[in-house]
Amino acid sequence: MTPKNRLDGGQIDPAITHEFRFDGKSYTGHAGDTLASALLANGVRLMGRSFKYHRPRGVLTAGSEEPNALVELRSGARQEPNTRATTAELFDGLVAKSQNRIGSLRFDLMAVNDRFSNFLTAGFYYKTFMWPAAFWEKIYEPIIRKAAGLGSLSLLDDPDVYDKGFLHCDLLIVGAGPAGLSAALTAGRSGADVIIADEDFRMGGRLNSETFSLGDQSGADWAAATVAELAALPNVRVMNRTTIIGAFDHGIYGAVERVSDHLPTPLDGKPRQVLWRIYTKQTILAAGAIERPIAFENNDRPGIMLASALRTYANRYAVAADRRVAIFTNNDDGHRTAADLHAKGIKIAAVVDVRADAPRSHDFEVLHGQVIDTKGRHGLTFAEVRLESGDMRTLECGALGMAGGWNPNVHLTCHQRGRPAWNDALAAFVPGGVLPVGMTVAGAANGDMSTAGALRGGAEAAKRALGLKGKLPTLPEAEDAPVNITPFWYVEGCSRAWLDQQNDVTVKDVKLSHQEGYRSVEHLKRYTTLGMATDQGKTSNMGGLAIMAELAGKSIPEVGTTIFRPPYTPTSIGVLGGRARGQAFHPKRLTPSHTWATEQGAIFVEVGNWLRAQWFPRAGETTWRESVDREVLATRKSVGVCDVTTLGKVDVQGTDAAEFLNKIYCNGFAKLAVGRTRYGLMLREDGIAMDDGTAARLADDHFVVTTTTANALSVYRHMEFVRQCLYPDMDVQLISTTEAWAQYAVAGPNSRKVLEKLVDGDISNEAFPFMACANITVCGGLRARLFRISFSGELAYEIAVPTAYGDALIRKIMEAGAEYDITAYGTEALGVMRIEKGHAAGNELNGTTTAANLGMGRMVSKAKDSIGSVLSEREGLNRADDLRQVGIKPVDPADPVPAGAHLMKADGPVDAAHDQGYVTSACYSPNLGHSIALGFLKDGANRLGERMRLVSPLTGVNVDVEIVSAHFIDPEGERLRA
Amino acid sequence: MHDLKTVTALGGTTPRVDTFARVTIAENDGVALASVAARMGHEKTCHAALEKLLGAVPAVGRAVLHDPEAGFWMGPDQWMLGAPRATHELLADQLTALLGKAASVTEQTGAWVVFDITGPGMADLSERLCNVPIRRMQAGDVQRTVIHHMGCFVIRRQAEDHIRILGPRASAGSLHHALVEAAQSIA
Amino acid sequence: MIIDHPLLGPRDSAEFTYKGDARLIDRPDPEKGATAHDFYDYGYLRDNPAGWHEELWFHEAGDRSWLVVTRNTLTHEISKVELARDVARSRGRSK
Amino acid sequence: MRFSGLRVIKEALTGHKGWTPAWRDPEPQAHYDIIIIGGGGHGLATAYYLAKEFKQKRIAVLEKGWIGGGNVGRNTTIIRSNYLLDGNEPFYEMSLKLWEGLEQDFNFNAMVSQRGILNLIHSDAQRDAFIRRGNAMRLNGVDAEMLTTAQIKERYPYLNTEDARFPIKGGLAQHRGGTVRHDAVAWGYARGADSRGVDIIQNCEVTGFKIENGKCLGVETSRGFIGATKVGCAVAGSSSRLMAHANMRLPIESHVLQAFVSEGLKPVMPGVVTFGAGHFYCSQSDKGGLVFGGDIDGYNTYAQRGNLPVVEDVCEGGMAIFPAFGRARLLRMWGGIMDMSMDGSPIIDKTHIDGLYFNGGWCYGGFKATPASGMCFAHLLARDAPHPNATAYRFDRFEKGLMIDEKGMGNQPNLH
Repeated sequence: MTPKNRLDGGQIDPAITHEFRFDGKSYTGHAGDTLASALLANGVRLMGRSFKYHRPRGVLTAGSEEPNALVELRSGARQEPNTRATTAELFDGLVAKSQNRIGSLRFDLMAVNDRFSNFLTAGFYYKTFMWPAAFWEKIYEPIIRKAAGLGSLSLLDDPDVYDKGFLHCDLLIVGAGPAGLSAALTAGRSGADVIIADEDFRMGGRLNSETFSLGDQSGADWAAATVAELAALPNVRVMNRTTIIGAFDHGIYGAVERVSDHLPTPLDGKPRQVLWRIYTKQTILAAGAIERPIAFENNDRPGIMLASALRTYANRYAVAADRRVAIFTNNDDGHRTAADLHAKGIKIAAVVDVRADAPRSHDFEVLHGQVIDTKGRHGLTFAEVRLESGDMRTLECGALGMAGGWNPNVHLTCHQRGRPAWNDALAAFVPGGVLPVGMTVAGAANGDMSTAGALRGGAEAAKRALGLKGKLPTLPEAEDAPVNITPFWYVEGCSRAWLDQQNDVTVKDVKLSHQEGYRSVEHLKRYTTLGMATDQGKTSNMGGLAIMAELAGKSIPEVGTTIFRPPYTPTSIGVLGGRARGQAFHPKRLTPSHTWATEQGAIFVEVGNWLRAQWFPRAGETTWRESVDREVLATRKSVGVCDVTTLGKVDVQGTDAAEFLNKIYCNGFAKLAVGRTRYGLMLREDGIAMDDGTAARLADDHFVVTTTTANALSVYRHMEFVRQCLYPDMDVQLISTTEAWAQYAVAGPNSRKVLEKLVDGDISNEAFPFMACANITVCGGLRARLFRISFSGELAYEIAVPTAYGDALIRKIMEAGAEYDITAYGTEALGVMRIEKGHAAGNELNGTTTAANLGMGRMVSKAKDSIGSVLSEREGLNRADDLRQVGIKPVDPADPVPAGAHLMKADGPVDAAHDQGYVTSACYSPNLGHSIALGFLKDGANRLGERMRLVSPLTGVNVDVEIVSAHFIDPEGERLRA
Repeated sequence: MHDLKTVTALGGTTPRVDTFARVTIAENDGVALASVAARMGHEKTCHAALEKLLGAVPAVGRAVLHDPEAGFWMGPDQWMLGAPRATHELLADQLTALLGKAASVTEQTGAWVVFDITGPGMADLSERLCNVPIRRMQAGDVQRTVIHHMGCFVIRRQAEDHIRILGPRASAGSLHHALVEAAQSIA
Repeated sequence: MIIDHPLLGPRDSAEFTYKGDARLIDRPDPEKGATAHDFYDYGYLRDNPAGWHEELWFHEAGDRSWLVVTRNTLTHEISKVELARDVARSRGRSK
Repeated sequence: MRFSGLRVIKEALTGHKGWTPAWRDPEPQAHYDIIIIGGGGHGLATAYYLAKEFKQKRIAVLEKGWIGGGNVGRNTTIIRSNYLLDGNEPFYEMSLKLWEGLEQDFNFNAMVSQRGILNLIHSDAQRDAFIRRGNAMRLNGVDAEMLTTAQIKERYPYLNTEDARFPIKGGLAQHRGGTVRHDAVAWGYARGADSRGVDIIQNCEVTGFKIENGKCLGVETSRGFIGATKVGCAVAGSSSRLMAHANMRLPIESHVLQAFVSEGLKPVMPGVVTFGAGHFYCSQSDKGGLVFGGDIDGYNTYAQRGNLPVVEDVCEGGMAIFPAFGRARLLRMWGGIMDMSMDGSPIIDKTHIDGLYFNGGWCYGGFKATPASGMCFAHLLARDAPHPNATAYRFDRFEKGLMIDEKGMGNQPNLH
């Protein structure tokens, strides 16, 4: 059965019928329909409710500028709030719900707000809800918040995936109407790389909505033929369902392609949408124009819409919004709508034109006058007309078209510095000011409102943009009607005449805003919320500006516009996030022993992007502490192994390598012997510690520098800065080798014995003493590096082999160590051992600490200039009571000494004013049998032995502690040198 | 001879191959890599040695797809050289012997995972991954860029439908995941 | 933004890391009598013009060159891009 | 005109004829005791407190465009006092206390909403740092609470705790933090200042200072010379430009911070959530829009717009923790110019020029500071001595090595 308002013709496919549901009720439509056109075809005019007054709302437009017909599309996790019914392509099984209502759409309980509209004027909340003060948070605000928003999220994880991509072209054409298509033809035939994008699923722009012909074809047929020709060109990429959302610096455009939104669900593995970054040299903006409404009393009833939308529904979608239609216009275009509808067999109740010299028609009545009010609770039934003569007429109609003139779509011209210019002939803003680099504008977007003008303008723009010589391509004959318009914005004396239909901003609100001094156009917007709806003022702003101008006694361009901002239409957050979700949010970096560690049942922890083994639980261990304690004790007793590949490594070579290190480290490196390693502290230029690590001198002109895991990238960048910008003639070459080598720390009194089984050569204490380094071979010839350095405080080595051998080496080490009960240890045990040894790490090098704070003040060489040495001497960084790194232990061994707790004098007040310092790192020491910590304490070096109070009110800790040396284990360092 | 066995960057004993309708993603475990940076004042000697080895010095943004040794430009006076691992396991040592004090050579084999992407969907896949003008690139063009937060080299190889991607080895799994997802997207 | 790298041609600024005022090249030399005040001035009082600005960018995801980019902070227009190493040398820096 | 319940009812019933302009539109006088340059939140608050608390007379606020058009009109509306360092915490707590009484004080509903702020924790090191910070807050008498992941999940059930790349390990909450209707702050202060005699002069751009013998005598403006005994500058992102007229270079860079709002949605976010590890924070406005943001773009700029990479970075962070937001749509994005200082903390100080005072370097934290900044700057202007809660905000702290560096990023403004 054909729905009641379905006409013949159009660009729908009557052979394909789609069933769909709206608010639980079933309807049918056809391929090529939008949800809005299908609903209208079925006689459904009421599609939503407004934000504030919950007034009944139907479609206002037939495009992406729609402020009213917003629905919750789909259900379950794919529910998509605020979806414009006017752009939602119909598919079989589509489900949609109306939104912002309590109860049914027809009987929305919140509609009571409309009764109180006298109270809910612009800015009402700034003046109220203040008495009594306590009521705001408890009563008023919860009520306001409950009413907030339009549609709702399902709050289920979005099940679809989104892609991102990158495209490059010579010319980007935004919009595939007559101007865009003729530009694309011209450019495409020249061989240039062209992308033409249009937000619609059917390219052709207004050509699909109009009845006039291009040459001997209908506009729609010409568009289809042109698109086919373009699609066949290898150098042209035709992108429908693609919105250019923003013009960014230097010819970069954001585009969203809706790959799957017209399908019930995306095909397997396919994204729902793709965010493209398009890099183009030239851009032609051919985005067309949007018709604007006229403000009159009760102009917001379902059935009242833009006249051009009526035309689109009739011509493109074969839908009559109603069988009796009236038009209210201030320009000739309104008459075109009436003629088109009349030709489709729709009864024109009358065309009401504000102009005395309006054209006359044989087919319908033209009245000189204004629509001053309407009737119809859930949809238009009558329009009241006041004729110029003063007589009144009542028009019976179910739809009314408003034709207030056209606004060129200047948005993208304003995304950078452009400010639109006023055009009196069109009574509209056209592109002006400084356009984005490489952008030209053509067609209706440039104020060229006729089809012939658009075709010509598009072709000329393409020629200009690409510097093409020769004649324009032959363009088909097309209508070239002038724009005849008399500016008319609102009906005098009206009050509840809507400007912003979604946010319920009326003419009265604008006047009130002016009355209260909110007179800048930005104040108007912010005070009334005019233009802040989901259409960002596309259909509402001009009316507000015109009224503001009149009240201020200024012209519209003097009042100016608010700023157009991206995105051009609302854009899903999902597509902007792309694939970076869940586990793929950031790449994972796996260490060479990852597979092996997984086999051992290791627990992993995120360290930046790295995953490191945190500890290795064994059967019978029930808490992480049990595992960690075991790993620590076993290492200190015999031997342990830990993957330390994540430390940054930089290969520093060149004849000036040593001098270079002298600059980047505060301590000296020039005299470091070949085959030796030295601890180094790097300062920022502001004198604060930046990073620490070791530098191993493998040859006179070759060092391997290590950085902390966290700072690998920033230290490398800093080194390149020093090399290229500060000492450009130093013979130094840098390259990161972090991932090139699998590196393991082998620590503990038996570490030498284990390594002796693997290393080809003598590593006795004499041959390879503490801080030695060398290129060696292992296991009978595999190239490797050995460093005798220790983070744990034990006799220890770090051994490195090319990464691909890392898996094999860890297995070899474990095999070789079996007789010594070798234990793999993770980052927790590593942390415990370094705290026991008093080594500073990330928690201590927190970006605010100096070498002096860290107890390494004497390392800052005075004998040379190095980065940061001068500013490290500022008075504020060298006060007598400055923080010093100390060790902290609980007086009662059972007490914790947690990181983040603050130190107070034992018998002093506990407050911020008496803060003495804080704990940076803490752990339980299985060797000492109690918790220990490192921290910073005012004048700490002189307070060893002092009893203090350690407080963490946040976590409920308040314990007595003793300040001790930070070196809990082997303070003399005998084990290291054993 | 040592008896240590290597594993591939993806952790397998053999390289992984994933085949899709329009594209094949193949892990390439057979490339030895080393960087070469000219020492200051020895640029000419370094260039001459490279020219002798590769037939030409790789120009900015270019690779010399020579056999068995190949190379591409990494930065000012810095190149990455590659060769079959089977024959050039000790590539860095070989280059050091060749270049002497004219250049700083650093072994890079272990730092990278290498993927060869071939097939008619190669360009479509590239567009979903990274910002290289893939359809304009010629054989031998090289661009360092970012793929899903991972710094990579993209090398347009000899065949029209072939790119080679060098990515950080530790992130081989994440990079592979990104490649496979993109391949599914464009299928 | 697009930075026209002097060696590589146009590249997306997303590949770069920003450091700021290119006078950071002009590090005072304590061995030539530079004082703590000079370092304060160097480290803290950077140019911050509304208009043309010479600034340092690092091609982190590219060839690892530091560049001096002359860019207009009002319009983002870029008029000149140089290798910072060349600029440093031209300003008299060496070893 | 005072707003009251009675007044609102009366006007509603009589067609709103009686409302008068919120502020006058006066012509500038030849001379003022105090001129404040900058009609943003800080400038208007300064004028308000100068008149109200410090009983100063003959005050003008000069604004080059429309009042409230700077960062107070383009921020993400968050208020909080969850700072670590001594130099900052008492100041921001003072600000939060002023927010708590603000509406009654200036008789304008700015919708101060203490719905709470939550900083998510993703690593042990971050937890240690947050505990230290939370303790600093508590030791300053400020509310702070550690929440477990389960507690957080109760409040935000759709938070990604199952498949997070960086698992959520808890959070530091300040329940007194929240949001404020930002434009209303400017309007409320303007209305309050105007009613106490302050001249608010819009479309009046300062083009120079008249400085003789080391003393500032007034300002050159697009509307002519205006004399003043004291001139206070509070122009945020334009600080370097303005002070260049006095031949001053500042330890400040101007950067753009982008912010984002979604279409209106039925309430889902009870409070403010920050995801520092992923460069994302979010709240929901009283209109229903998700208001969110992330890092600054990172390059010096005076253009109030940013670029795509940061937009994507922010939304990636958002999708990482709130995968249910994928089907919400971004409605609008904009950029504000941040006066990023060299240690991430502000400056409220006299300059070396007699009679010229400076307030700036607010980085991305200026909005929450508005009341305290106004109060402390007013104190400095009226009494020539720093307010006790703003003694650390001095120009000379950089030369002396007394930085107030919450993030530990040093003299690299785009990292703060």
